[in-house]
Amino acid sequence: MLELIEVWLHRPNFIAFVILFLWGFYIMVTHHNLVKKLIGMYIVQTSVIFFLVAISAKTGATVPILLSGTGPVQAATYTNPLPHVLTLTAIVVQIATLGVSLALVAAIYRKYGTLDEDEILKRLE
Amino acid sequence: MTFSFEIPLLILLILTAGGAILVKDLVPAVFILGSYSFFLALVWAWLGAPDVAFVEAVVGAGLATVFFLLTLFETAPKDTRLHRPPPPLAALIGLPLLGFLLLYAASDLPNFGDPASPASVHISPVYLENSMHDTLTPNVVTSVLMDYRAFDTLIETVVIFTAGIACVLLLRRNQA
Amino acid sequence: MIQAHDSVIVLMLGRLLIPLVQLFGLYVLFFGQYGPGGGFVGGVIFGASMILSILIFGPSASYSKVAKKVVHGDGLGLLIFAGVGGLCLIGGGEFLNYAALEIPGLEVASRRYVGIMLTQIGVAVDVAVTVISIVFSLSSNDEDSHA
Amino acid sequence: MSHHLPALLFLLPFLTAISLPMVGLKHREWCRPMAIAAVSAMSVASIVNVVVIMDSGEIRYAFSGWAPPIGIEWVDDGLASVIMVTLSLLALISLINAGPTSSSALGQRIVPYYTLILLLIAAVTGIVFAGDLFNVFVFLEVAALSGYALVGVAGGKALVSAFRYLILGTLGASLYLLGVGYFYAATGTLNMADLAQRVPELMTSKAIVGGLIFMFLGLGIKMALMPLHGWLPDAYTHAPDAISPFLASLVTKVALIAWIRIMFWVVGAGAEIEHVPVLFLLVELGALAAVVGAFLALTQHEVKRMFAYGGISHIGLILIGVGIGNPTGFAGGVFYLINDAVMQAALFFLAGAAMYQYGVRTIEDLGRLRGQAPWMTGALIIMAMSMVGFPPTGGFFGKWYIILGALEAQNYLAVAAVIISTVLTLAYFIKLFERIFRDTQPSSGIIPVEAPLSMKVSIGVVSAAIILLGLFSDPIVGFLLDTALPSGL
Repeated sequence: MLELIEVWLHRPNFIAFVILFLWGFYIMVTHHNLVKKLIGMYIVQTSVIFFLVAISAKTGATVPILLSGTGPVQAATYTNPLPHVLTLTAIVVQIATLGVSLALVAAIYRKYGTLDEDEILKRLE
Repeated sequence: MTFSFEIPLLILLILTAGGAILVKDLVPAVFILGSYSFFLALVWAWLGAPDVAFVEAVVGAGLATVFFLLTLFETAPKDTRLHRPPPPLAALIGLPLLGFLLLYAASDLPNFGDPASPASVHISPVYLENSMHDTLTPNVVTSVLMDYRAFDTLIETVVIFTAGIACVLLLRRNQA
Repeated sequence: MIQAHDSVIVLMLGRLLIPLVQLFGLYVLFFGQYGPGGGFVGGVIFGASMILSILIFGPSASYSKVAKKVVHGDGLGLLIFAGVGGLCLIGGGEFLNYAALEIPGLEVASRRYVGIMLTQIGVAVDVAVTVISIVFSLSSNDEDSHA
Repeated sequence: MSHHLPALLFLLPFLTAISLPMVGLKHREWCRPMAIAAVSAMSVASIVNVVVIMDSGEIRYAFSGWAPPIGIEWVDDGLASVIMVTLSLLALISLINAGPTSSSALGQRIVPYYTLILLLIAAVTGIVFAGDLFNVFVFLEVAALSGYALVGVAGGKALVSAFRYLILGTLGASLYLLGVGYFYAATGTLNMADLAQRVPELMTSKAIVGGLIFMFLGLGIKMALMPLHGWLPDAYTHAPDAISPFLASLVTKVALIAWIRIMFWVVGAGAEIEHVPVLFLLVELGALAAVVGAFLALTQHEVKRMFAYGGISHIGLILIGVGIGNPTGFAGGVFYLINDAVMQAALFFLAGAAMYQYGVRTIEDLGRLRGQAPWMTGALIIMAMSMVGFPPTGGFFGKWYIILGALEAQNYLAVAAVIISTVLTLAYFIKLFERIFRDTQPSSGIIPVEAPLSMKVSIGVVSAAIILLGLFSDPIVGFLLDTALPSGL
């Protein structure tokens, strides 16, 4: 067990990811305010993206923009570009989801005049 | 590997996330969320992902904040409830389980920054080595995004198009 | 509802900043192959400049009319992107295989370069238009609400 | 030329969808014909696709011309082609069914409405064919985003259901992406065929196990597997009547197909976690979903909600079928998936027509059908026979093959679960028909509205399809056994 904790302490960004993911998850599921739920959702999505970006890191490597135009490329000197591509797509998906969810929130507010989930459920009945 | 630069950033990250979650007034919460995005972009730049950091700074700190604010202007800017009910039992059981699963699964991941990890040696070197020869594009992220995996990018663009159409469908009742 | 801002400083700064922001958007778009950036960020920045003009000068100013017209072009960017892909199909390759683009006088790598450039423009157009469209949607308040 | 077929199947609805906003600006009335034309062409192409697959084996389509582990690959094999025919034909019928009633209610918003439906159909195509884990994620998001908006378009309660659907759906997508991240970190690739060579030997790695669990949780939310089904009943009940069939027959099924792909084509049927076979766990979960879903359906009062729980129970049955782990069970499960897609579409068509014509919302209202709607009652009887599993309907043969497979594998728990869920399904349909045939309360004074022809035609077509699936079950299951089985089963 102690070994495991030591292993985790060597990846502080993983611990940050876990904290953000769980906290956001909790807010997203249990908070009663719709906008707060979306803030939780935003944090969950960014934390997953954070996890993906952390995969790409290589010790002592630089950004994946090639320095010299010609000549062979040493792959170990550049960070892994594929997770960056995945995260770019995931960020776009995130902002698209945010747009749709905010549109739903605005439509719900127009109909029920509140952002409190329990209030809305009361008015539904 | 030293963490002297990273640790303070990560602490700031969690603090700003906590601020966005805990602040009752929603407009400040959204601004704090914007600063959270900004710190996230810094961390990513530090991790060697300038493209992702750039997008996060523009989209997360900029666009998302604008979307949130526009919605809040049209709706209620405050979380008026004072007392919060106790957390449901399912969350109390489920979250620790999920956290345990996350940590359990991570214990077999390759070390952080390991240049010999499968992700670093299997496919990605092909992109790095051939990008210049295949596409004349020095920014490998762009060449993977727009050529090697261009189809994903097409669908990504479709996602944002879908979101635009969905907002029109949900919110604009009078004009097409 | 969005209205024109009445502060002179804001108006002046807007006039000064918006062209700069647009220039920066174009720079980011076209230098995406050499540095960080590319179609998506370029599109967002360009869209943001138009949103800024709507927020500052109001939706009825001549400057913002462009943005209002642009919204009807939803799908144009995707048509550019998919059109490039379709040209590749016509050229005999797979969908989005830029090597099959029929451009005389260019070898394969240059064709791919051109393909990347064109599709980036497609992405930028689509993203800019959609961002403006979402902002219009979120800030529209229709009269038939409040049941 | 025929190797472009998968791309063509995607491009037909997709190109129509992106040109609709511009066409619709001037000619709003063109939206519906264009959408129907695109999906008809797509259905024809999907039938051609099956013929080509039968003739010349599977098609692997590499987008951008890059060979698979580098680029993105689509796999068009027996399984994908059969599913594609089912889904595209169902999409066509649902589109015809969705016509006149939605046009009047939506007014000018008809343009985005049809655009989103076409995007949903295009996304479904993508998920069925995708041979790349991340590609599946992106398509799932397109399908989900259009699904949220289409549920919410009804306004009122539907908005709240759509919001809950969005929260849970996004949670599912995040968990799936997390799983993909773990897989990528442990193997370095996203392509399914490439993963299939690396994952089996890594099954002892905790990262792969965790990634698999996260992907299953994510897709489980999307497919509304029993404990994770929270979003589905509300969303289906409150969605517009024209949209419920799309969601019920397309959205949950494609998540299930994505899971089948990952389970059988990437991880492999023989995979074990800590000496527990993964398939065994699947059967357990499926059995739970099948029984509890059917039981919950029995307790419902709203017609659409009852059918929604019926669908949840069927997801469990399909999981039992594919999880048994022998060819008969797998083919039976996939065949049942096809049947379930048809049945769900049929039931929601009927619920929509009953609502339109007699204002039926709850089970009590069904009494209004008595002696008034012979064609509707007849269609409902056919659907009920298939849902419960009487010959000669497709539902019977699906369950028959699942039970055969379970007996072959001597998995008596699975047999018991199928039988219990069948009995419960029979019980809730008896509850329905009791209202229609034996209800003594006088029918209320509601004057029925004549249903448009398109509704009647679509109900007739799917009812016929249910019987045809039963009559032709042998060749279909034979085809599945020949071409659609994963290796190692």
